[in-house]
Amino acid sequence: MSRLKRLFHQFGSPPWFYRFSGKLVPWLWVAFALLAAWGLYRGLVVAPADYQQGESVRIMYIHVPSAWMSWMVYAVMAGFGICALVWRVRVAEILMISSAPVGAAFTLVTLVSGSLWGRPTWGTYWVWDARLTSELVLLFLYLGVIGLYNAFDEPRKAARAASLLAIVGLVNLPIIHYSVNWWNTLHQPASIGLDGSSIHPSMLWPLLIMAAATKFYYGACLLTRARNRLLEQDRGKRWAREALAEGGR
Amino acid sequence: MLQASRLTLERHFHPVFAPVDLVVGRGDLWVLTGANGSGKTTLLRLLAGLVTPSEGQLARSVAAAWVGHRLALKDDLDVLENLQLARDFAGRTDADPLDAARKAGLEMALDQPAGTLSAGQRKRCALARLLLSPAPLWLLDEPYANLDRDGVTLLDGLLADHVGAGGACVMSTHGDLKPAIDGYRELAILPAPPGDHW
Amino acid sequence: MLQASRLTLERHFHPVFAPVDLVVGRGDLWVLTGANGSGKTTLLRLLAGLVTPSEGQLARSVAAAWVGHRLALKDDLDVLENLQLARDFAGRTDADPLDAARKAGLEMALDQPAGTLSAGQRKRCALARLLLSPAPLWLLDEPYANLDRDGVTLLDGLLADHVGAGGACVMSTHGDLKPAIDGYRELAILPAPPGDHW
Amino acid sequence: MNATVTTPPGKAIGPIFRRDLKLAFRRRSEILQPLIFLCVVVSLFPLGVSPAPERLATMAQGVIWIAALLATVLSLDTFFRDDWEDGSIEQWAVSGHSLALIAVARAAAHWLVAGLPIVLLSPLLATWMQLPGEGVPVLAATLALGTPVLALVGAIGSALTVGARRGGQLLSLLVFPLYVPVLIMATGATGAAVDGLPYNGQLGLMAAMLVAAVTLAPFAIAAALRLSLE
Amino acid sequence: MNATVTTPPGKAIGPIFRRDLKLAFRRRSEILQPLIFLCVVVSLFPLGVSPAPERLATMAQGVIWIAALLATVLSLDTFFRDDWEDGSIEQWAVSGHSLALIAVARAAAHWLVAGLPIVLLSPLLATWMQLPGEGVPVLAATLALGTPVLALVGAIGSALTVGARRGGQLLSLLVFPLYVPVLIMATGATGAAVDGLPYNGQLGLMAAMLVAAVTLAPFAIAAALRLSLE
Ligand code: HEM
Ligand SMILES: Nc1ncnc2c1ncn2[C@@H]1O[C@H](COP(=O)(O)OP(=O)(O)OP(=O)(O)O)[C@@H](O)[C@H]1O
Ligand SMILES: Nc1ncnc2c1ncn2[C@@H]1O[C@H](COP(=O)(O)OP(=O)(O)OP(=O)(O)O)[C@@H](O)[C@H]1O
Ligand SMILES: [Mg+2]
Ligand SMILES: [Mg+2]
Repeated sequence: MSRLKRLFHQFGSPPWFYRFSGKLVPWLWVAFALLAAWGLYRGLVVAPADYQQGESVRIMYIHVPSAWMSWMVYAVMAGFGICALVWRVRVAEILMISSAPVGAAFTLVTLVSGSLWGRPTWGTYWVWDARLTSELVLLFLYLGVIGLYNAFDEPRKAARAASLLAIVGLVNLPIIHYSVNWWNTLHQPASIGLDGSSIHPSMLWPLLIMAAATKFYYGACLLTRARNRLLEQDRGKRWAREALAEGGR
Repeated sequence: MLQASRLTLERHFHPVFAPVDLVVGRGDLWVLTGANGSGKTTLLRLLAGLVTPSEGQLARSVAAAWVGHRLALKDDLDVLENLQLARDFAGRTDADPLDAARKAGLEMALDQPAGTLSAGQRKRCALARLLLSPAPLWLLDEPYANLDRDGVTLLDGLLADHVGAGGACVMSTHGDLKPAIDGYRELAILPAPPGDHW
Repeated sequence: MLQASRLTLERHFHPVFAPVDLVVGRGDLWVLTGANGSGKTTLLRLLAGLVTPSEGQLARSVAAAWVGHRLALKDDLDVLENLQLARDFAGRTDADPLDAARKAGLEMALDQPAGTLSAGQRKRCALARLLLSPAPLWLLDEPYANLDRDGVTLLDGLLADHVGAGGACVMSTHGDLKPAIDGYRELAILPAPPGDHW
Repeated sequence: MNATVTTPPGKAIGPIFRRDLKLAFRRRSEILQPLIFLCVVVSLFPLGVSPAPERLATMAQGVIWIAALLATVLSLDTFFRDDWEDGSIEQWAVSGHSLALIAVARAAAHWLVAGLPIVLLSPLLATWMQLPGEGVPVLAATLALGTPVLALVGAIGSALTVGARRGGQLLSLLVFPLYVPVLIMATGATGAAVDGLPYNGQLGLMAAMLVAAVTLAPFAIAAALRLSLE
Repeated sequence: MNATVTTPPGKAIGPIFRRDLKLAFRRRSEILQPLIFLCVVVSLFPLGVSPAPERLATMAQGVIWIAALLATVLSLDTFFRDDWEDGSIEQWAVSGHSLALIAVARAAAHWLVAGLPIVLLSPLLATWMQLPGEGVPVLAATLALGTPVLALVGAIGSALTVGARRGGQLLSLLVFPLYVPVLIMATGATGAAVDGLPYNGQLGLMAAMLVAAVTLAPFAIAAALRLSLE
């Protein structure tokens, strides 16, 4: 208990977090770059084109990993939100609000890449399919969190309000997901499925590599954003001035 | 009733005022002084528990009554209804709203919607609510503002009664407007010293 | 600049105050006094042309600047932006918002959103706007309220300059807070005499 | 804060509830406003989309529910704003009463004034929109179960945005995604009833949502209100 | 009142217009809010009514226009409220500037922030709602002509309700009836375009409405604002 608390305290101390994450970030970026290069090479060059969809299937290597990430980031963000609200950990506040734009970007990439993919495959940019709809709702949830954060002048208050909203959204997400699925089976619109279940290994591998790459991307992006935010907020404090003097380490 | 030690609050990651130590006991009347923007309102909100302190300890053992800049009057209800509401909310069936209004000098405006009151009348109405609250600790932010001479005397009377009956009060004020009550103590709120505290 | 005779306003078919006669000329400083609810704010709003009088004559030959209880600050804009806005709105390209903020003692809070200012700082900001207005007639409702001692001196300075330069001012106040300026005149606002006056 | 509370926390429910009803009825004409709003919004559809009865019938439940959503959001914008601006929320927070219970009392009063009339009016709206008769009681039932959820969830949004700038649009952005399940279940149930299919499942789910909202939302509201004062 | 005005009345237009844009765009992310709001409202319809493309297509222009109406009303609720509450309207009235011109400046800024995005976004919304391609430019044209009318007429309502509490719903009651002709013309024109019929007549009428609103509404707004101060 007390050890956990001490760990929490340590992690919650901005200077410590800043130094620790500073060591981690470059490695995350390197891991992301290597995996992304490898995954894209295998996806765009090595993997075969689909016999039905042709070359456009390659959008999948962006689309699907970012779709996975869009949900994962929301859960992580709400987790930080819980830490921020319950234990008032400032670093958690910052990690929470730094996650939101990254998650929103993943969601947007999913939507845009899916739409671009939909044009050749379905003949339309958009249908009100279950997964598309819940992805759209997820985007609204992210935008709500970002919008709420921006609506306050006092950063800590803003972060805590946004955390609360993220948690409320997290509780609702399963309900939304379930109800949208049910709604969709009820209405059965244009008979389009996103069936990728029997996926060939030559396509699965690059997909998994890209999925790993996006996770490193999220980690690197999150920590970089959080560090910048922290430094900007604490620019009047001694540790931040020292860190700046050392060249942002 | 209330004990604060090294209390301060950060806004935008800067402390608003220098750490404050304050002990309030029965019969105490504390007057907070300080320049505009020094942090009196902020400190009172901290003491009221409306804001959580960034640093320092705060322990309060009794209920508090709060009169800030926002007077919590319902513009659509008249004076008496506003006071009845306060009484019901405080759960004090023994207190009489009419009597409170009289003591605050509002008998002329009893059935006027609070939205049509003048600034001073509104302040009086908010102060009348104190008489309907069971809280032993009053926290008043610039209670003298907008009051006429008569109102100031009246408020001094209320304060003297409350403090005399074992209550306590922390209030902020400006300039020469000090309670005409013996034994009040002043606490000057100072700006935070420059430099950081990590 | 302004001439009012037998001016009054009815609310709910009762005159709020006894008819007022007032002539304001260059260099005049009028102080309205009266108990809470006597009608000072109402009279000032009449003079500003915000409300039409129920009876009496009102003639104003110059532009007026008005500072009421609602300070017309945009909470989202910072102090400097608020003052720039006032300057642009008044069309006075020669006036300097930064200078006005300094004169009002707000140099520390220039880039703070007005919503985060303290009550006194907000008041100062609203008063600083007067310096950016070309209006020769100032109408101020309780300008001293919420100001600290420093602020009161500061405002007295502004008033003395304005009146000295041929401007005029009508202001309301309470208690002992009177301008430390020679030659101001007082006008006591009285309740309307009972009985009707048709 | 460790202030000892002297009054039992539940004591505030009655006064707050009565206060809200009093404030609502102070302006007699305002009571009708949500109803009229609903009628006006619903009547836009025959004008904007198509007055053909068979087309209206197919979209009746959706339109009525969307109008109910919008009516709720519009009235929720001010749900906590007045109390925040005039300082009432500060008084509640200082009083030691439970903010969660106060929120429940207010949401109940609000529903009584703004939600219940929608339920009662729904048969009329259903007739306007040519909803087949089998759907009408189910529509009313979904509204009865759903509008309290809208009120409670919306109150969270209202409490979160109360101290913020530009409440109106932000509020709708915050709450509409949370309203999606209610909208889907309600229109689904009504549609099923019209088609002669079973709809108990959806009604049961809506009841479950109501229970969840009643138990969880007050805490979120209370937390958001506390935050708004910081 | 016979105060001599020292500044030329038109001088206030520029500062007020710039102020409103500045307030709207205080934060980068706020630019997107009206857009997002519209997307949210439009997406309620597939959820509530039916996601089937062929059904959506038949109601596309109606739904988009009704959403635009609702978005306008929801954003107009606060159109004058902030300025009234913080005392800015008093300042305008005292300044001697023309209230009508101030109203024009504010309506223009509001349209730029909340109306123009609707016009620009309409192709996306049309895609969502499966509106046939021929309708899209006409839909955009009707929105370009119609949303300023909505803003100006709504501003009258907003000025009338600014001193009253609970503006939101009252406002919608006042303005929706006035919006009906716009709605009918606009959806009529778009429907005609989709069916390959001529639609210039409706567009011409809408342009006439716009001219009428621009010339007449400002005076009504100014009168209403003066009233709100009494
Ligand atoms: C705007 C349009 C689209 C959106 C928002 C979208 C959304 C999503 C989401 C959220 C997932 C992850 C689902 C999961 O992990 O269970 C996903 C997976 C997938 N999407 Fe899309 N999608 C869109 C368009 C498309 C199109 C046009 C295609 C191709 C026909 C497509 C093919 C796939 C495939 C193959 C998967 C992987 C399936 C799986 O993992 O089970 N998507 N999409
Ligand atoms: N978000 C913020 N960022 C920066 N400074 C802030 C913020 N919020 C408040 N402040 C500052 O904190 C101080 C606290 O003001 P407070 O209202 O407590 O002063 P006060 O002593 O009550 O002043 P007054 O006598 O004018 O009422 C002010 O100087 C204000 O400018
Ligand atoms: N609609 C109304 N019905 C009845 N009385 C009203 C109405 N509106 C205002 N009054 C009364 O008119 C008087 C005018 O108040 P005003 O605000 O002008 O007073 P004041 O001199 O500024 O007081 P203060 O010193 O408290 O600021 C008050 O007594 C108020 O109660
Ligand atoms: Mg203060
Ligand atoms: Mg007054």
